[in-house]
Amino acid sequence: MLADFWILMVERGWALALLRGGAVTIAIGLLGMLLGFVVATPLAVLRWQKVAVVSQLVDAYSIVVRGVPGLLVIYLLFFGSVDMVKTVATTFGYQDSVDNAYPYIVGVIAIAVISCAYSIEVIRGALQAVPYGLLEAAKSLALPTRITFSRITFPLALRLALGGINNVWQMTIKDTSLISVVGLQELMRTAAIAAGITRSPFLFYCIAAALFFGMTAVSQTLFSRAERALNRGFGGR
Amino acid sequence: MIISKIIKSALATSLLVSALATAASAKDGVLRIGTEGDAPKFSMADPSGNVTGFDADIANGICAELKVKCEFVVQTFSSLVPSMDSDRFDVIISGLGITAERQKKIDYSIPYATTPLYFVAAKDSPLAGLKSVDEIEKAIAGKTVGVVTGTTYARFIEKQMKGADLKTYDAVTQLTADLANGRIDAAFEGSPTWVDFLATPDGANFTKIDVKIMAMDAPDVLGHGMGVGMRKGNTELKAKLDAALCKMVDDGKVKEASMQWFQDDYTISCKK
Amino acid sequence: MNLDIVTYAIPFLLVGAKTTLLIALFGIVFGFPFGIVVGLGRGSKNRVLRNICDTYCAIFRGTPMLVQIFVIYYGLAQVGFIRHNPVLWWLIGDGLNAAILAVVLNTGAYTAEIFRTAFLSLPKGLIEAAEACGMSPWHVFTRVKFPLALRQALPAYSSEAAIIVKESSLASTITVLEITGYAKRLMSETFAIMDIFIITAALYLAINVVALTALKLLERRLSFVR
Amino acid sequence: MNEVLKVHELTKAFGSTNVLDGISFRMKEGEVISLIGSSGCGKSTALRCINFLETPTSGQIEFMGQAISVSCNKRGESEIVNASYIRAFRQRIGMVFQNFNLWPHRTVLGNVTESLVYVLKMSRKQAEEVALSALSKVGMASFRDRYPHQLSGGQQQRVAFARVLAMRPKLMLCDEPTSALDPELVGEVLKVIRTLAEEGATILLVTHEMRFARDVSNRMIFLQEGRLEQDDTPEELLRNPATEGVKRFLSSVMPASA
Repeated sequence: MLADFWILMVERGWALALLRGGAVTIAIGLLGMLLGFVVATPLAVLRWQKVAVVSQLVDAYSIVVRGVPGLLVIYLLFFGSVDMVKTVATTFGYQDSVDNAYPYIVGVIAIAVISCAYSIEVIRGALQAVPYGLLEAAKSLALPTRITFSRITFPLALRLALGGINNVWQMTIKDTSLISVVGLQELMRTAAIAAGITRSPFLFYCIAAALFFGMTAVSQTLFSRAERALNRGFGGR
Repeated sequence: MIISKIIKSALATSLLVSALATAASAKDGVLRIGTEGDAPKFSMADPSGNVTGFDADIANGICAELKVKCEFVVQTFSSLVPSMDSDRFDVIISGLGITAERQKKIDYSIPYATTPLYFVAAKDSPLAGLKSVDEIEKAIAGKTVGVVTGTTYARFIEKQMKGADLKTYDAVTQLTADLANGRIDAAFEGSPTWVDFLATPDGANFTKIDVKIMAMDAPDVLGHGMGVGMRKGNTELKAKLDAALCKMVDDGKVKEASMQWFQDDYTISCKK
Repeated sequence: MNLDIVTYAIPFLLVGAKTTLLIALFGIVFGFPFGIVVGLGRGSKNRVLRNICDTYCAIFRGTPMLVQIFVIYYGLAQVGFIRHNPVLWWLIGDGLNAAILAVVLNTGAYTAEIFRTAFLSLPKGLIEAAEACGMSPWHVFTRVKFPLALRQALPAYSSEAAIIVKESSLASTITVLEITGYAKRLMSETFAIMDIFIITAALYLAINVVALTALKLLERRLSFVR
Repeated sequence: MNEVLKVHELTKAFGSTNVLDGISFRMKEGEVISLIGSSGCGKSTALRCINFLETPTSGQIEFMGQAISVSCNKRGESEIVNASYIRAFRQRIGMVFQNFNLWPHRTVLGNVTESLVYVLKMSRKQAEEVALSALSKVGMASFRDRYPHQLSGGQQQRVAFARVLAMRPKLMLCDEPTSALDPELVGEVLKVIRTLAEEGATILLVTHEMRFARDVSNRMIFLQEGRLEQDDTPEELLRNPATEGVKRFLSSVMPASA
């Protein structure tokens, strides 16, 4: 039993493949989440300030993306965009690089599109929860709007949003398993291939589960630490 | 006059563009092959990404005939067709069954092989000793039968075994697991699956129902055997592939691969 | 889009939509109270109970739902005891039941987290005020804590409800023919992947828009500021 | 003496209710004026209109010779003339709030330096010097690295005063600065206001501390239902209430014994 396990994991190289898959999962998840967050922040601010038209568009985007299975978003992005991107890239002579990097690029963008929709809701909720008096104080001191936002509103909202962002991140890291359809060998896909070929589905799915669990556990610790750091000034609640 | 001139030049430009486009996508000397990579014996991607199995042998044979280099792209079965549509690869070699419905979407080469199909049931099941398709059809009414999603077998059960309760699975391993757990009364799959399963401890209580079913027995639902899939309308590529496959069938290369992986000859002879 | 395929596919997908709704409905009806109980358990003074609830949440929130559904359906089925116990086998032997169980367990963990933070965020004074009136703990919970926490939790729970609907699609991996199950069948039959995917997505979107709108109305009804 | 503030025909309506109904008054440099009246009479709103935290429905505010006026157009929307002055107003009008509104994520020092750096464009070092001198004025310099939640209400309000003082305002608006404080903490905040008044600061104060208002103010303005009923020296207002409303209010907050 243990010997079989050794042969599968080490001699046939599945352990390394799974770790490589895990690395792809983390990379795609991290980049996608980051990109999504960077885009979500201004959109959430526009939504928060109820800017006409933009506000409705942001709402529509958020509802559609949150209402449709993630797989579809990935399909549409991947199969809908290949031709266009390819034409553009070919014109500029990047044919090869596109062929090789394309799944990664689309993977990150797809994850970003999904996580962005959820991040918008989280950030907007947090912005709304910042006590208005604190912003009035800034106003009464003539602080420019931009400074008020970057030095007062945003840091305070960030603290309030942290729990929600943690949730989005946990979801995002698991959503990366959908990216396999575009040909990325991330953790879940590697596990599926290994399960199929070695005919040990439970072994490999359980290993995948354990690896996912490890990732979320580590990020949970990091988030708790961040929360403690950001909670300076709040009586450590 | 001017208008016709404009149309002509527009046509010429578009032809030029499309010529450039095809030149750019199909790189010289490389055939890009989409395959699923997690189908035992057919298409197996190892940890470092190399593909082996019957499909891989066929692909390598074709590449040798065409004097090009094979480049494998491993992708889940369900995304193979749209990926080919968006030019991620040129052909699909993944044990793809040829059916009339699918031919509306993609073109196929000539069929080169087909797997014999069998029902498997528990040894103590009343189904175990049946001797003909008709007997199976009668006995299986009201029983649950498992098949793998995406195969033509599902439709065979739906059309030919109307009384049966169909269960579909994403992977062969899941199908055999449920058969072993007793959730389904019988399963319908290709011979290679059963050779493997019946040899495992789980398979010890099960037996093949001794009725060999071939695609040619019911081409309307089971199709015409396995072919290489390609984008619609590429007659030049189809001609090349057909010729290469025909040669491989004739000189025994397909049989050789089939014997190696399945210990049985699945070759379909090449009709000229 | 090919009209033939659309008209061929829609009746099947609508049949599947019924099953999707069934799974989602059970997920909400059982998962919601279950999640609240677990959420309260995580805030309990009993250490054993708290640890059990914490562990449960960590596991179900930390692993992909696909893995959970596989382990419940295929993994547990390998355990002889479960296979021979009629009640347990009824629960996981049937694909639909197993799918509902998996959805309830999964959403329960997320709902617990949502309500745990909602209960935590309640101003202490309001609860003390209720206690000071001589209300029993049960009374304080049903009349003060829960209604306030519910308002706090609703926006997050709306998202969770939409996720339940979407995650129910994983039931297709254990032979349940809901929307995605039929979609997979239709796709492998016709290879019209995009066409069927778009109809499928539209169905999910329709279900979720209705669900989100209903919850938004509830949220507005319950809110103090109009 | 120079005139610092002129409020002319200030009106504020929320929907159909008039919270302020055309009030006018003037303030000279170094004057301390208390706005008094029962709750809901519009004192706070008047204060908040002066630095445009609340946009008046109509009227004119003139501060240091610059005037911003608001008029009501045909569609019933407010039109602000010279809206660009608003920031200049706020730079030189300090405001202290009932709930302190200190930023919880910044230290005491950080709360004070913020506007010095970003509004007055001081260097960080210079800002800290200015901030520390403002903090020592209210007796909070030794708390420079604490966070607001580590302070008592009275201490927080003193920091809020320092935050405003550091900006060297020409006018200070104090919106019920002691009403969120425990009784034993009120004294320390009132002491700060008294010191500022004695040093010649111009202060417009909304308060319920009538005795303090009487002692510290040059004038008292009584508002009722959005109207200005009396504007007099404290002695005059207490001795000769101009209307029934003033009389009733005084007798309820300052029983005869006082």
